[in-house]
Amino acid sequence: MKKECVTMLLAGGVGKRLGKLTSNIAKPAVPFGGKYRIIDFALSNCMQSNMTPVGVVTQYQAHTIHQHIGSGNAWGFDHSKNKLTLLSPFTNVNGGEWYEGTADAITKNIDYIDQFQPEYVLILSGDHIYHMDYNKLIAHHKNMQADVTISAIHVPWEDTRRFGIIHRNTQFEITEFEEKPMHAKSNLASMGIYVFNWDILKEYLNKDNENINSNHDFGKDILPKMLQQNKKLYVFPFQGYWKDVGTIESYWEAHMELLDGEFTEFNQDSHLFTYTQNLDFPPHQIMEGGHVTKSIVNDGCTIAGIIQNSVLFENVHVNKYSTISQSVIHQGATIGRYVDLERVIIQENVIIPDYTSIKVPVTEEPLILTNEYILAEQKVGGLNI
Amino acid sequence: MKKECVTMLLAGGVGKRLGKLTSNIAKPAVPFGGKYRIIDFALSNCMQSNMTPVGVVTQYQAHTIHQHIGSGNAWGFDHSKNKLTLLSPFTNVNGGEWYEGTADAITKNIDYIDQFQPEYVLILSGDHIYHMDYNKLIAHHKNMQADVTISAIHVPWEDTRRFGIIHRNTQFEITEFEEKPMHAKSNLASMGIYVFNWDILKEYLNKDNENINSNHDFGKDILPKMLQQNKKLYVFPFQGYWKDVGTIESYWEAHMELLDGEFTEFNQDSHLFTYTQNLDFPPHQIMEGGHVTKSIVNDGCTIAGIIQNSVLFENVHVNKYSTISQSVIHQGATIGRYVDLERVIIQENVIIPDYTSIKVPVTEEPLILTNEYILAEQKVGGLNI
Amino acid sequence: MSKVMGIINLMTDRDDFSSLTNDRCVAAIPFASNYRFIDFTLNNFIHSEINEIAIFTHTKSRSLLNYLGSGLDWGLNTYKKGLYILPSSPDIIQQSDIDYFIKNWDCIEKSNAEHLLISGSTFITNTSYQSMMEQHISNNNDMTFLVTNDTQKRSNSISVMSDVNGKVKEISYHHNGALFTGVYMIKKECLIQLIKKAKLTSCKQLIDVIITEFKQYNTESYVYVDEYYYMDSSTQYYHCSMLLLNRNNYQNLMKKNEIIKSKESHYSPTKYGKNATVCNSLLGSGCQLDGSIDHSILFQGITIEKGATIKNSIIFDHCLIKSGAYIENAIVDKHSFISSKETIIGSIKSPILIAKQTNKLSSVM
Amino acid sequence: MSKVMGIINLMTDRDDFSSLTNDRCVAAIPFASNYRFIDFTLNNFIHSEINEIAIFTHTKSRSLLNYLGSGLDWGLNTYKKGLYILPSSPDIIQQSDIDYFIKNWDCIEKSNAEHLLISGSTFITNTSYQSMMEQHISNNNDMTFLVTNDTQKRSNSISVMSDVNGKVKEISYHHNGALFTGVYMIKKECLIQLIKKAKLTSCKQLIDVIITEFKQYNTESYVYVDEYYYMDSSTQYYHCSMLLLNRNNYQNLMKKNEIIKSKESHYSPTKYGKNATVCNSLLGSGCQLDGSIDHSILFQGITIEKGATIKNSIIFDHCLIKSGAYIENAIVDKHSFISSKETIIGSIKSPILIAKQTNKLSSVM
Repeated sequence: MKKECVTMLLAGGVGKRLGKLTSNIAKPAVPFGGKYRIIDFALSNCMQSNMTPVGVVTQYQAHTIHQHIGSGNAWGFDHSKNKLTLLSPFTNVNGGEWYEGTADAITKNIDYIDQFQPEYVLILSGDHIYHMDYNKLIAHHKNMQADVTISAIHVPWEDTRRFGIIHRNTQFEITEFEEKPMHAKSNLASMGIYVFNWDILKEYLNKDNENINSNHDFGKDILPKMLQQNKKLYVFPFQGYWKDVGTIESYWEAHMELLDGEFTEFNQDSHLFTYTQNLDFPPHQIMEGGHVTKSIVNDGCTIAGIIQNSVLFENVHVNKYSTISQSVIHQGATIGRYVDLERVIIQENVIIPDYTSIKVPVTEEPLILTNEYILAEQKVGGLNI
Repeated sequence: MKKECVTMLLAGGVGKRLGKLTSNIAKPAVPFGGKYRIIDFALSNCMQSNMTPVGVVTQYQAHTIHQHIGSGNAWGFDHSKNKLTLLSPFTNVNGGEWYEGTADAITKNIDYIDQFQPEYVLILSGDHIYHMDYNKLIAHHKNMQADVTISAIHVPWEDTRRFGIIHRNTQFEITEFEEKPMHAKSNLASMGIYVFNWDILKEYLNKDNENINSNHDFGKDILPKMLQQNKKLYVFPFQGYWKDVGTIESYWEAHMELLDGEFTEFNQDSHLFTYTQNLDFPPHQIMEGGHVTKSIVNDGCTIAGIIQNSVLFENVHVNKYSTISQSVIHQGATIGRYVDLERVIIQENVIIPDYTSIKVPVTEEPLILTNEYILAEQKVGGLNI
Repeated sequence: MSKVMGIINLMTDRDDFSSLTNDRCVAAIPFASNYRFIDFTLNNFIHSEINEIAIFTHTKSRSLLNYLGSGLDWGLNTYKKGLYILPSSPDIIQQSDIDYFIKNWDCIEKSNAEHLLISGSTFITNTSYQSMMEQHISNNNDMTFLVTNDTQKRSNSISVMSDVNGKVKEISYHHNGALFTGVYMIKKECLIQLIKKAKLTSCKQLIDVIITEFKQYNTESYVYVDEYYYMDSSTQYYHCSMLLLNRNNYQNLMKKNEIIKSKESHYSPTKYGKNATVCNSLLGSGCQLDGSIDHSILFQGITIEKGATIKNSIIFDHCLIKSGAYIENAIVDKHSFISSKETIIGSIKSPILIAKQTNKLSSVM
Repeated sequence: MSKVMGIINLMTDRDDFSSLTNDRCVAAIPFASNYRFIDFTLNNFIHSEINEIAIFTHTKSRSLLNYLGSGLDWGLNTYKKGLYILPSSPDIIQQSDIDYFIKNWDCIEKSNAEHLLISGSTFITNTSYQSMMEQHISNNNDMTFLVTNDTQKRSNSISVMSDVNGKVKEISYHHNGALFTGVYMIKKECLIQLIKKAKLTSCKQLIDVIITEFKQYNTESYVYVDEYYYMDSSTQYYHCSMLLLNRNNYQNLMKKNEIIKSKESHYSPTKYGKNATVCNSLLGSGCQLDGSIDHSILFQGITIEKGATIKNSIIFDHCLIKSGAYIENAIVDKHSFISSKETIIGSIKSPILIAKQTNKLSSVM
């Protein structure tokens, strides 16, 4: 069954800098926006762009992603066969081998891609918050007659050191890469979204696979080598919201941006929605004493306290005389009475005892509250920070 | 979410003795019976026994099983969340680790099982052809107040050396194991189907995990150790058809038994069906010159030749003046004219040229015909064996 | 336990719901922010481990059919059983549920259930009928009626009088016994006999045959003691909805151990704006709220602009309430647009109904 | 290309199918071992990349509704669009598809499609309508009719005469032009105007309004040249079915590049016994065949015992034909049991119809 384009969604990220948020789940499975998980954005984009088949490449805590994707129903993947396949690292005849880098994750799945005999391969990351119709990217790739097209966005200059930076000429042609430069000369950052001509990519992957000095990474190895060998690398300039929630700070910040309306899960321009697994929680209830402003509240919540600038996932219970501000509260958490929280992220099912007061100053990284943390703090004499 | 019993379906088998049948697919994904794959039998039993949640543990060529299971729709797994989870080996925080044995495959998924806080864990293999209502097994386990219950069946004495052999007293209590004995003293074989009390199993798994001399295997390590330490091991005597299709000979034989009516995909007694992914092939057609006796034919086939004692999967085309006898023909194969085949297994999409004659004598193992084989044989001068 | 098949008989739902049922049947009326009436009947059947359910859809069924789909969202689309939609057909005698049974008997016949659990859609609660089913089967009853000790007089309601052992003595339209909830169990064999008898008379409704014949059978009542809502008019609908704003009532209906499955929706979570003041309210997902909302029930995908006021009201899906609008004691049906100049004030006894957007073809023309 | 919505209008299906439609509508008639009529219409729409489809289900729809479910098996249950079931309702004027359009206009209105592709279920072929859709849109047509150059006279069929450029000159019930297939495209705007005009007259059928009004519009025909089957009676049904046994016809309908999706079934593959002699036949899955079958079409889950003979016949799902039975030139409907003593012989011109098992309640009583 021949397909023009195969999409490979890389969802194996460890997300080390997300600290306790990823202590037992993969980064793409981290909850986001009161209802979603990070990977939902890329998955929803795929289905709504009709980018099938999709191979979802998992590795670190793969089962957390497999459980979330489940039947694939939620994204409409069950219409017919082979629209979505979960590709954990599998043993070849000689035994098990893990993916060593982003490029290696594709190399080890060459057979999967080859069965569709595609012209193009679209490489995505499951780590980003954005809406995108990938058809526009592929149309651009065809127009430019490119070998590779990289989707890129202008980032604030101070963030350039976190990204792969691209230099281009006026014809969208890429002239230079800088990988996480200390002093960037451009603020056009790679979004980690690539379209390759499959025959060319396969050739480079096979060569790279034999190179023992390679990191087997697209940004560090494959793309610089292609540029060096005069392949046609082009930029696709993306317009819109895009966020790499790579740190606790940026994870928290992305939620505040959601409240500011910089991004909505429904993209008005392109009519792209975000889909996810639905849970059967009842409607939420605001009770006597409850007051909610500039916040997001999901099903199953019962609120008798004050909520400001915060995001509440499903089934969160906030009792009377408590105030939550600039915080993100994951599913099933319970907040006692006379609690005062600011700039915190509360993990699933955590119970915050009465009279807890934790206000994290703006100069510090938002604090992740886990049950272990609450227990430890209680032992040393109370929860007033 | 507490569950009384969690089912773990081991589907990581390499199936070495199946030769080319498993050269690029996992043993549980090998086609069987004109429509199914071997794992369908265990999966169908699970759903019809309401044994959820099911964790399917994959390893060797895991993607072939993941693709087959797909959304899980075909077995009704999509009714609600977390009914079925694919558990490929995942990295823990320290990096990737492969399953080293059947017991290790469970040890590495202790977290998955623990989330359901089960009383019992049912361990199944995805390698066997049978119908079974697991509720009867679990009821027996409860009745006997066992720590472990092993489902067992009487096998022909000449086959005992392929199995784990069990000795029991009149109270169903297990008194001794023999692992693949050369001269068995009993013909009661373990079917590789176990019910454990989860707290006890977990204790043994953790101990076994630290034992560097262990194979981390249920049959070799865990069960003998439990017997030695006087745990209560019981037998559940299974009545009915059960087949471990571990070799090419037994794979072929199981198909002949299907034609003899020893097993049907629909079990009249227990009303258990076998479900699988459905493919949209049109009805099959028997044309002028076609003649089919004691055979199984699936959708999409067009038949103008003579078929006897054979199993044809979907979309097989048999041309005029050809005879197929005692053979198994996988999906999409095309048989030319004046072909004469006996005791062969034809792989997917293989084209058998006109005038081919291959008759494997009963004294030899049935022959697997692949495209490579056909090409090689043609080069050395014809296909008349 | 013997197998039981569920029948949801929408023909028996009494409809005095005014414009709420202009475009939908009673079973499809939205309730409690996330649900439709039929969700409660379906979930109670599922909690009772009945997974073979037939629905007599009767009239105005389009919205209901699209809501139910194949029953997937309720876990009812298994291969060997599940949800059977029995649509109305021009050849069914109007208003005769007996004819409905006869015309669809093959569907009931092919089930191997010995008993049927029959219910309408207007008895709203969150329960399992298993203990009633056990009583019915262990007492070898022909019929068992679910009744409540409701003392309020209701027009047209059917009451059941029983002796101390639960044996039914009288069933009638006069209010001198326990209120019949519309939920009952019946032996399939007994149902066949009643239908045969109906054919000899001019009875069109099964309940009327039961009223004349029940004494020939072993008939008991089973008293339901939990909270419930029973509605047959828009006034009662408004009243019952408002009762849900009491926290105990809410928690009783939304019990944690009995999840109420409903059609999957794909709304984002509800967003509150800077100016939102929301109190004592029940709210669905997908809303954008920046106005003042007090003691109200909001469904899904609703926008309430800054400066709009909603009080003691029920707002259905996808309404847009503009800045400055004032709504009190009202039920606003789906897709309504309330402009900034509008003031809608009803009374608690008789709330104003704003009907669903009328069919657009007439407006196009 | 502009967006197109599909309408399957079952009210226009002419029904002279005798007992084949006792219990089902025309669209639900089984055809070609694995399918129902409606599969072909649905698949042709899907091949044309139309994935927003509304069905006017009209009468006897139970079997059809249960077959279609939520449209999942045809890939039509997406969130924003998919399959809309528009059931019949007691308040729709009998036999007026115009009233059906009016009562369900909101469903058509909310689609952002500019054009509608309308079809019945009796034009059976395996194709994509994309080139007709391109002609319709690029020529800025108001209506485009799919016609065939069928020369056979059919009663009640509508014919279309066009000039050399495809411009329609006449549409009528007289057979003096190309046969109208029941498939046509129409601008939504044009449909609104026609319905408005119908309201001023007493026309109940859209096609009758079109016949009187088409000259006011830019109306073309599009000639379909591939193989097709067009049926409105049981005799034609038998004839068309038998044509499928010709290998070219079979391969033309079952084209490899246009897969025909149908409802997922879960039958095991068909098993042939020692005594089976089967020739020139088309066979579904799940059968157990041990008899003699010649030039016949068998559906799914059928048992033919040793010594039974089936010749020039069509056997529907789940029939059991006992040893010794003889069936020739017959159509045997679902779930029939033919005992060993029975001999059923019809003629090719007028095959015998064995009706589906009759409703059991009457037999129980």
